[in-house]
Amino acid sequence: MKRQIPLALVILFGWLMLALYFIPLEGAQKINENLLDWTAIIGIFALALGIWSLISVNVDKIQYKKRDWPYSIVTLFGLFAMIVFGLKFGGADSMFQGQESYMFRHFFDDILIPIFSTMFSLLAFFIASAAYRAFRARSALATILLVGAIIVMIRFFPFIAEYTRPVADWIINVPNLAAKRAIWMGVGLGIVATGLKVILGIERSYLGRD
Amino acid sequence: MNRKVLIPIASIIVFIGFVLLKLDWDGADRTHELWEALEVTAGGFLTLMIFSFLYKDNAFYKFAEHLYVGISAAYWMCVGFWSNLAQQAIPHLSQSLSEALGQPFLGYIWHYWIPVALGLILLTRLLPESMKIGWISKWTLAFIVASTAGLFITANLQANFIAQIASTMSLPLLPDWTGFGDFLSNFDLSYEGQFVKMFSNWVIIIGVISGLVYFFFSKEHTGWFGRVSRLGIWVLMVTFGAAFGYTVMGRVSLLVGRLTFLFRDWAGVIG
Amino acid sequence: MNYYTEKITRALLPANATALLVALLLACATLNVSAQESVVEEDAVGSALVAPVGVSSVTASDAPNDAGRAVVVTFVPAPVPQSEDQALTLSYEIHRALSQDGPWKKVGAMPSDTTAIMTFKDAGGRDTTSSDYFPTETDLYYRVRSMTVDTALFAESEIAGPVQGIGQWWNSGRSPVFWFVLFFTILTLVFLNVARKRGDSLYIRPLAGIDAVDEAIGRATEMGKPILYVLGLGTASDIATIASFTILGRVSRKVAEYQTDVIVPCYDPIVFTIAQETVRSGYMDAGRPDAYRDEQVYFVTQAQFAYVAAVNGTILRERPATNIYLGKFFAESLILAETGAIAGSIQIAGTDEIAQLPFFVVACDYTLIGEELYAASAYLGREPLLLGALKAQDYAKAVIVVLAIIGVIMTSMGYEWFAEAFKVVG
Amino acid sequence: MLLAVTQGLGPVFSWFFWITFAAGLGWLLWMSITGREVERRIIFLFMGLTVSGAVLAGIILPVQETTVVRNVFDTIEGLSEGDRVLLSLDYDPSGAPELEPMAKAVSQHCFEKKLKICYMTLWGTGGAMITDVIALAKVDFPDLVYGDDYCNVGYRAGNEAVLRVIASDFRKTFPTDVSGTSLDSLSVMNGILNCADFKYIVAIGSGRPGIKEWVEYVVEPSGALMGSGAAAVSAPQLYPYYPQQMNGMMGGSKGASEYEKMLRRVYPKFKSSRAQATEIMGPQTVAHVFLMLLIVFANISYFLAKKRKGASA
Repeated sequence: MKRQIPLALVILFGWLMLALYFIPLEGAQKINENLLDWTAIIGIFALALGIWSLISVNVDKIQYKKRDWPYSIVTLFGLFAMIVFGLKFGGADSMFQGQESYMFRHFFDDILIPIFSTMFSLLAFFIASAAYRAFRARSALATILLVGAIIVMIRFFPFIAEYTRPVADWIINVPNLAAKRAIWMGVGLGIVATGLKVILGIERSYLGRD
Repeated sequence: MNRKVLIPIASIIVFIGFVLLKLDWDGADRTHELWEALEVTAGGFLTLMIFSFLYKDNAFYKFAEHLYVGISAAYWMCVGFWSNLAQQAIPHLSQSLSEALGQPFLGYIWHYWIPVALGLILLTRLLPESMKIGWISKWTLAFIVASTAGLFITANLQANFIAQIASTMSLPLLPDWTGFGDFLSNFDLSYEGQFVKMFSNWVIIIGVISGLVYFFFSKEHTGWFGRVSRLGIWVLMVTFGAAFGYTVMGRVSLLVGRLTFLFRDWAGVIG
Repeated sequence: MNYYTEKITRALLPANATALLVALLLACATLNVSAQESVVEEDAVGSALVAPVGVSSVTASDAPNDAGRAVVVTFVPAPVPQSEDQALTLSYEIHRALSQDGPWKKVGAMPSDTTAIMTFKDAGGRDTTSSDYFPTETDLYYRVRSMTVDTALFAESEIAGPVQGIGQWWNSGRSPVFWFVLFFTILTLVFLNVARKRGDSLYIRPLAGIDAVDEAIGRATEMGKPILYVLGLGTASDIATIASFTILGRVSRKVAEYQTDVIVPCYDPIVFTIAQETVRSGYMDAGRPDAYRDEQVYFVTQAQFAYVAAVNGTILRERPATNIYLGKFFAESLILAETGAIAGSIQIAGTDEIAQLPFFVVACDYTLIGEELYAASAYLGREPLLLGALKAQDYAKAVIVVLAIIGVIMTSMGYEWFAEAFKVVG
Repeated sequence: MLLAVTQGLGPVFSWFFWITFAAGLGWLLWMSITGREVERRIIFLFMGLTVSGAVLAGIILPVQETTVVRNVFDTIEGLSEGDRVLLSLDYDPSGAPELEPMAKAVSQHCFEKKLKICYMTLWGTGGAMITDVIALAKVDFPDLVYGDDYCNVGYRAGNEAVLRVIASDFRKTFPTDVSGTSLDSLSVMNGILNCADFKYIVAIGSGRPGIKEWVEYVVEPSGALMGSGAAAVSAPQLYPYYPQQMNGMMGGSKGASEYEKMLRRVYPKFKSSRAQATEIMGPQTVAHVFLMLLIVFANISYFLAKKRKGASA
């Protein structure tokens, strides 16, 4: 039982979804759309598990005074504050308007967005350090990598750009296209192979043991 | 007093100081002014806290990081709850519940119970292990993985695989060919020229094939096969280099955006 | 003035009828007040235009490869009017009715064109309350009305029908996909059989990234430091993530055998649930179920950069011996990989996101490129079944290479139908 | 490059910036010639100072137009009054510096041409982005009427699934707009049944779901006409879709600034509007120069070190 039921579900739904792609019938497309809705709804329950994990890890840290435990208070504070602000009850004049409520939006705009954009902008620094470290003509492959990067980077230079742009454009449009196609085809095959292994029931490490 | 207490207190004082500096006392709407000052100052402080990570891991970064994790987790939970459960599932299941959530009831549809049931099954993982019921949560995992695997097989084949083969196949080896004489007399190195078109097609075809050869796993890459596979990895590497170079621009724009915020909105140095 | 413009139009018609007519239509629309007045005037003096000739050969047939909520209408436009008092057709309106006697409903319009057979697809939805409701499996009738500048002056075609919109059981436009799935499934099954018989003697070329995984686990054990395994930002519906689960299963088994630790921070809640299951069973397989703790696999948050901030913190505080990034990665790839480099960890990455591969290649010690990620689970487990599937993949690739060469040659010789046969429609 | 127009803190600061920048580069060159590795944090510091300096100096550089961007511009230019355009903003605040200027420029262009725009997003965080873009576009067009000139259908969860459905039935996923008004009562959406009914789709995106998904799930099955605006990072990998599946693309700030330039060339009235992408281009280019020189220096020091090793061995 413990083994058979999940396996039966895998085979049933895997092949069903595969087959639905070929059937334009309305009933078939409805099933298809509904299955996608279902996944989103299940996701919410899984998120509850996730939030539970987040809370228990942090409570654990505080309880046993593990390293950096005071910061766990910050996490829990942020979590609960935001959950409270995200509540919705009490009609139109209540403070609690769910996603529309003042505090909820402002926590998003004033705390999430600045951190978010700054984290992202760290990339500019890391790109510099990675380039400095890695773009050295150590081997044939490294040299090719370096040449590709240099040609395309010169592309953005004013003045010199006029002469190098055709070459850079060509690299981006032609060898780039070839490489992407090769990778895409390989990935496509890998996806189909992995997908088939899943729906044939060969690959089931995601189901664990028992 | 030890550092662990001093630093947070000092930071709070500095923060309040900056808020006060930013505050426009003559403004008509004081509460609004205060909020604006708080917003911009918080944005500026958090930006600097994250940047401090570049020097080394430190208390300020840790603070911003932990705050960010907590708030974002709750944010996504609320968004997910409203958009998936409250607006999609519940309006098809219960009139009273959907009205309680302020959502219009969309008519009872029985099969919306299925994902709810599968979701509840998933929650059995939270029950103590001694109850030995957690294993049924695998039904849900099986459902999700299998249905998406089935879905993605075909979607991928269509767009990433067969479409790519078809477009590679439709490249003629000799585009616009009207004979050798014409080819030589109209020889042109520009992008639209026949030579470049032809050369490009050859590069794409050879590049795709050698790239695929590189991905062969069950044949030794020696001899001519090894040479073709070597060519394949070269093509990949040129591409990677080029893509890296191409990206630099976009990444720097983010930093420019951030610094513009710091200088323009927060510090007010530039207009 | 109406009359005058029409005369000019008629003289210019063969040049570019459609463009001119559209322009004319616009001109009339802007001048509609005066235009209407002039119609009245002309009526008054009795020099009114007569209706144009209607379109002919109207056919209506069920649209192929759909859910039965579309019908294709074709018709042959009337030739350019010969006499001067005949009004010019500016556009066609397509009307639909449930019976020959009406009532008729306008379902679409097309600009006039006298050069070719016109095709109109009347498609709608299944929502009966919506304005675009299309009744399926119901007798429908179609007619085409040729419209002129004067809305009262038009010509009706004969009625086509009855026709029914019928749902199909098979989308023939997608047949290439079907043939490929069939071919590949058979290939996989054949090689699974071969692999079962020949065991693990199938050759696979070495992959540096995979060999490094074993070394990395050993190194972590020596250093007494954990291994960080990041499944990426994919959801459980990304096959790259599913491929990563199988690798995680094998890594956690080895980790358990070597008695070291693996940390798995998760981004997606479903992925988190599956990852817990996977790591737990890895520990069970190694015979050390008691060594597994739930805190090893934890959920962080579903926001991209909050997740990255937290993982960065973990990298700098725990200083893992090895960081493994396998799955779907986006902009965060370089942030993670560079932070890992700062912490001095050995880094193994793999993704099928082409845009991120360059960053991993530049900043990590080993990178699994695209398909190598999908092949990795077969390498690590060396289970005959998975090796068989890998062999099937290789054969499929060989077939593609051959097909591509044939296709290019066929296209070069002018036989474009060969490449066309691989195009998926709809 | 010194011809660059300066705004910011004025010409004195600008000169100061260039001199310091040159001095810093000289120091880096000296470090690499003497074969010393530069520490990561110093590179971070250089990067930070370079970009900060350029932002403060307010450097603006000339841009050149390219065909791939012009195609998007020309398509919109070729549409006629009242045509409907679908604008999907699939990015979040982090993508905004690059992508918002595109969304803004395309919106301005459409409104100038009296086209009607339907805004949507596939990203949960995209709703706020749409509001921002509409607010920016409205500066030049204060008289726009919601529902008649544009509408905002907002976000629906489901990523690719949303696209799959709207490719054939727009109202199935978006029965109402963002504030719950039925689409049937918005004149913008009159007669729009699916994505192909829009005269043009412009997908502006920075990741997944984004342009690739639009191509896969909307353009491929429905044959809709699409142009796109991509973050610089994903632009090269979207090239295979050009020009078959999408007829034009704006790549990164560069693409956005080209569009801004075209818009200002054809409609001089926009010259007074802030050209955000063009503002970003200056500091970006300076950072670029720095990065290229950094790579050159890295190789100099590598070769010199190798030579020294060879000599001593």
